[in-house]
Amino acid sequence: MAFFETQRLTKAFGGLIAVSDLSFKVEKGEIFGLIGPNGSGKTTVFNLINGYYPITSGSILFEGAKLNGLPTWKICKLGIGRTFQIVKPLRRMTVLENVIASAFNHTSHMAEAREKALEVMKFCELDRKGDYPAKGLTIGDRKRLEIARALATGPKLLLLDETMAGLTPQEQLQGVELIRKIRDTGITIVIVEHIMHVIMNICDRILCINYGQEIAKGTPVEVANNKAVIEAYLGKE
Amino acid sequence: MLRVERVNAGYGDIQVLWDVSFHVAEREFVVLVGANGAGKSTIMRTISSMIQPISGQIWFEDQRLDHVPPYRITNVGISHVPEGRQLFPEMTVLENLELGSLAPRAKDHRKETLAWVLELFPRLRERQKQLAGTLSGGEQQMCAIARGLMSRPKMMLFDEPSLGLSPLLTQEIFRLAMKIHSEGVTILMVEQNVKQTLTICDRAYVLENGRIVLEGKGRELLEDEQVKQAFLGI
Amino acid sequence: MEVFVQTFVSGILIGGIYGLIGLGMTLIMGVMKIINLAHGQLMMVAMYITFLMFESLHLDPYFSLLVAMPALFVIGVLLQKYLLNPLLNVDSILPENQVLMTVGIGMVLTEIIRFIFQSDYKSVKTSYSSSAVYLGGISFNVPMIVAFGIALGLTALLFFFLLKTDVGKSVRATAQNRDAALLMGINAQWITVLTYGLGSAFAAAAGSLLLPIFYLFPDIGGPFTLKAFVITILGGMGSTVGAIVGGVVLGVAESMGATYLSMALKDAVGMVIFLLVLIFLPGGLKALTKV
Amino acid sequence: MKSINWPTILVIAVLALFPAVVPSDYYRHIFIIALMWVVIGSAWNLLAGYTGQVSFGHAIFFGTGAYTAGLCVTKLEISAWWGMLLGGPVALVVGLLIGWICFRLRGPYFALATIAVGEIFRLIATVWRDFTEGMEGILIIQTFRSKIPYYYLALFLAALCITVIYLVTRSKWGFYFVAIREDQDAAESMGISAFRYKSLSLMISSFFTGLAGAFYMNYMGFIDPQVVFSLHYISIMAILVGIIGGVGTIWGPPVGAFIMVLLQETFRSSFFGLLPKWISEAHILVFGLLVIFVIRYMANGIIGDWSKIQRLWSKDRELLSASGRN
Repeated sequence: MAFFETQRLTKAFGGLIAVSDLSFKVEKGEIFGLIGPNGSGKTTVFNLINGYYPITSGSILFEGAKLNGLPTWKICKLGIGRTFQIVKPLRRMTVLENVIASAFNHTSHMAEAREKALEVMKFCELDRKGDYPAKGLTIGDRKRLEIARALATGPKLLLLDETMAGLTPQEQLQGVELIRKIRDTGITIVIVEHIMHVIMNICDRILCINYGQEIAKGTPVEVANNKAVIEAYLGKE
Repeated sequence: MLRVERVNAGYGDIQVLWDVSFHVAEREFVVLVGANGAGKSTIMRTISSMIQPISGQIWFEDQRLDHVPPYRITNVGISHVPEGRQLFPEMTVLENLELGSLAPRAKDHRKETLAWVLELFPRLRERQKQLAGTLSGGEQQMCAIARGLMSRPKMMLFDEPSLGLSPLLTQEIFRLAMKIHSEGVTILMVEQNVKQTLTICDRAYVLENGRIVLEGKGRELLEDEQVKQAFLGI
Repeated sequence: MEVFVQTFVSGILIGGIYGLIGLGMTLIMGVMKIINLAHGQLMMVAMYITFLMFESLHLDPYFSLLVAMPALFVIGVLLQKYLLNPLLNVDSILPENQVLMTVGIGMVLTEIIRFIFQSDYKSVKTSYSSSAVYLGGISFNVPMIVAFGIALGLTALLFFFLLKTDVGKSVRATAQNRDAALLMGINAQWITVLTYGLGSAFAAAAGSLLLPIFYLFPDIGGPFTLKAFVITILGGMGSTVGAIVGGVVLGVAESMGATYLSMALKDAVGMVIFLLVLIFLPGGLKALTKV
Repeated sequence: MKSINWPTILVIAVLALFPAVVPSDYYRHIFIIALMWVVIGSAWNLLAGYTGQVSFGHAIFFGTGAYTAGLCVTKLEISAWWGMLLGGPVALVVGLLIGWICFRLRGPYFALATIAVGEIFRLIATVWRDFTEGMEGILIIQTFRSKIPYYYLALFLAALCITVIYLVTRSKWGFYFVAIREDQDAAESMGISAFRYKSLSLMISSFFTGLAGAFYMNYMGFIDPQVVFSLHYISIMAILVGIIGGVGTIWGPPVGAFIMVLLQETFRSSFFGLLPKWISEAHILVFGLLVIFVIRYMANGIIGDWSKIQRLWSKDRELLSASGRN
């Protein structure tokens, strides 16, 4: 039994097939990269995993249990946290309140949730920004907040959607470090990313898709040298 | 023809572009490449005034574009073909095209332009009466480009025209872009299909994290290690 | 059977006027993506203008259309320009603050009218107010037929405007994709102002047409605001054809309700249909015909 | 509640002493009504201001509470005071049912659905004569002649309502409510069942509104469907109380309630007889203008934009950089 698995996952919007017949397995403890050109269906895959879109056909298994048809919040309760590519800070709450709201996922006690939130914020180096309203954060901090909020729900599997986009090289380095740190705590990660040196650096295995279909799978080096991948990214000459 | 000078811009309280300067000469074909989130679309939206820059200036011919309201931009002679086509889904192809020629300078020539555009896109001629929302992806992109042409632009901005299209269709779209260029329209294009666009363009700029990091002739950039690294991380 | 046909016919006739109310609301909803909770009140203002013209100048209510429609167009334009559009740049906790603004506008309109005309019931008695023609045992109330005819004419005009003119196409374009409309050189802000004006003018037309049939009092606006969005939801928001269908459906439903249930429950029929559609058919009746 | 909150204590003290200091039944009546609106406005605000679900139908719960108390007398032949126990729970059950129907809809569609349900309730209460007495309404004999017992009951209800809402907003539920208001999709991905927590918010909200309705029956001694199920006098008034005071704040609705009721009375009495009589007809007009003004210039209400108001008074901006969130 794989830790996480999709079987022949397919999603159609009307006539448009956004994800087609996609099967992959993620092992416990690894960082799994999902790459592909713009519009290739990566975010749709995430939206299928966390139940935002209903699945057209195929299935998703997490620790052996079928996720098909479960509502988003239940999938989160099962232990799948996610961040959004277009960050969704709870704008009129402070950073701390954002994270506390997430930390209530496994407790109903204010003190416990607060403690968990502070711990996560420290982990994500947001602890000094606790009182900032979320709407006033810089893009870098917003992305951190997104991660902190996902972590505070206590996930076993974390889906990171383009957490590096729009960051400066310096911030990207810090981001990579943070992702490694998260993995070291035992959380499995699936990451969608466009910034290639990031993804090539931190992933154990990579799946490259285009038009919602798999075009290559393997270690970063294998994928980077795959002709189909290079073509998908740079185009044919 | 177009000069972007030290532009800083962003959405709300988030800055995306940092001190961006570049230019496009008349009849040139210039490409902006860069990873997702690097700010390519933001540049396009700033040029067409959908976003007001925080600072800096944008000049087109002898006119300052920043602070011109967005609905005046087509009349200046710039046509923006936005990312994701942005057609009017519940209107026919013909109506979509007509809406492309609302600007006073284009309105008087609507008939001729329409004939010219339909000649350029025979597929659209067949689908004139169809609702734009029911077209296939490739046809929608063609419709968006055709709609952009209807304003008789001196310059066209293409934002990721190959998005979500098959390689064959992508080639078709680039062929059309070159054709439009050869008819005397200046082109500024944002693309993720680096190899193909760098081969067909005159010059290109590489964008990273909202800053321009590299500039050069298309062919030269194609050989550049930095470009390869930016896109493949090797 | 005769009762049924009679009920059905009067339902259709009144439905034509309801269609006008719905059209105005649909335009506003489509372009601005808000519900206009001042719609019935705008109509009420038009009714008072028509009433005033009748009382002071003895102008026939149907001719007063020519006064009431432009007047309400101007009022609508001013409201949109100075009260609704500025809210786009305001960051408030409740995203519905434009809708809440229309509530305030509706209250103010009602109260100003009450101030001027008092709360008394008024009516316009024309020579044809209670005349009817008979056709095979079914009576056709003359003012209702005339109103229905004018409503059809106005609807045709609106369709011509929306389908054939550049400005009309711009209105539709703005409703479908505001950003793209801007890129096409459409001044979307101006279009919203124009649309609110047009929507108000159509409400005004309905008001003038209803006047020979209905009693008039300042609070008549509220119930008609409710009717207006029942119609639009029935028709599928933003669909102009839908608004007409919705108007007719509501007219018939009310008329049936009044005949077969009770006069008092007539309004509940509309509300119940409305709720059912809102919940089970989010696309409105239009969703039924879509494959 | 670690530090002593002096302003709160002061407010409670003033309100507690008010009937003793002011011997006029007229003013006591105004304050009783204002306190009742504190309850309704605060309850509405929990659902709208904190949870982001703008209800145009709170008259449903008010009317349900009022009729529960009234029907205790006409149908069960027990005291209307039983309504104080039953009105809240009955309204809560009604709220649960309405939530089950209406929370499938988001944003403005939810608002629309609540208007429709509200109108249906009003019409049913009007038409179902055998059960509700229809337009004739329900008349009971009030227990007390003096206003004082009612006053303290209203004060107790207002204090209870504010305290409960205060505690709720500082608990897990409160965090979940605001999370749903800010971004329902993000909230779902944080493990929050939007449907469940919206329903909880609506249940608390409808409970207190129903309680206020039951109180109204007991205090006024007369109800009819056109008043207690009224879209304008109850549902919209609840919204006005909320937005004028400030949504999403504890003290917004109470402040809004007093402003609205006092303003209404001031105009209704033609400025206590100081101005010509015709002024009395302008009170709803003034509400409307006030709403327009508040939405246009103080989007977060008097409490929510308190810092903005202060800034107008004193030009000393730096002192007031911290915004007044409570």
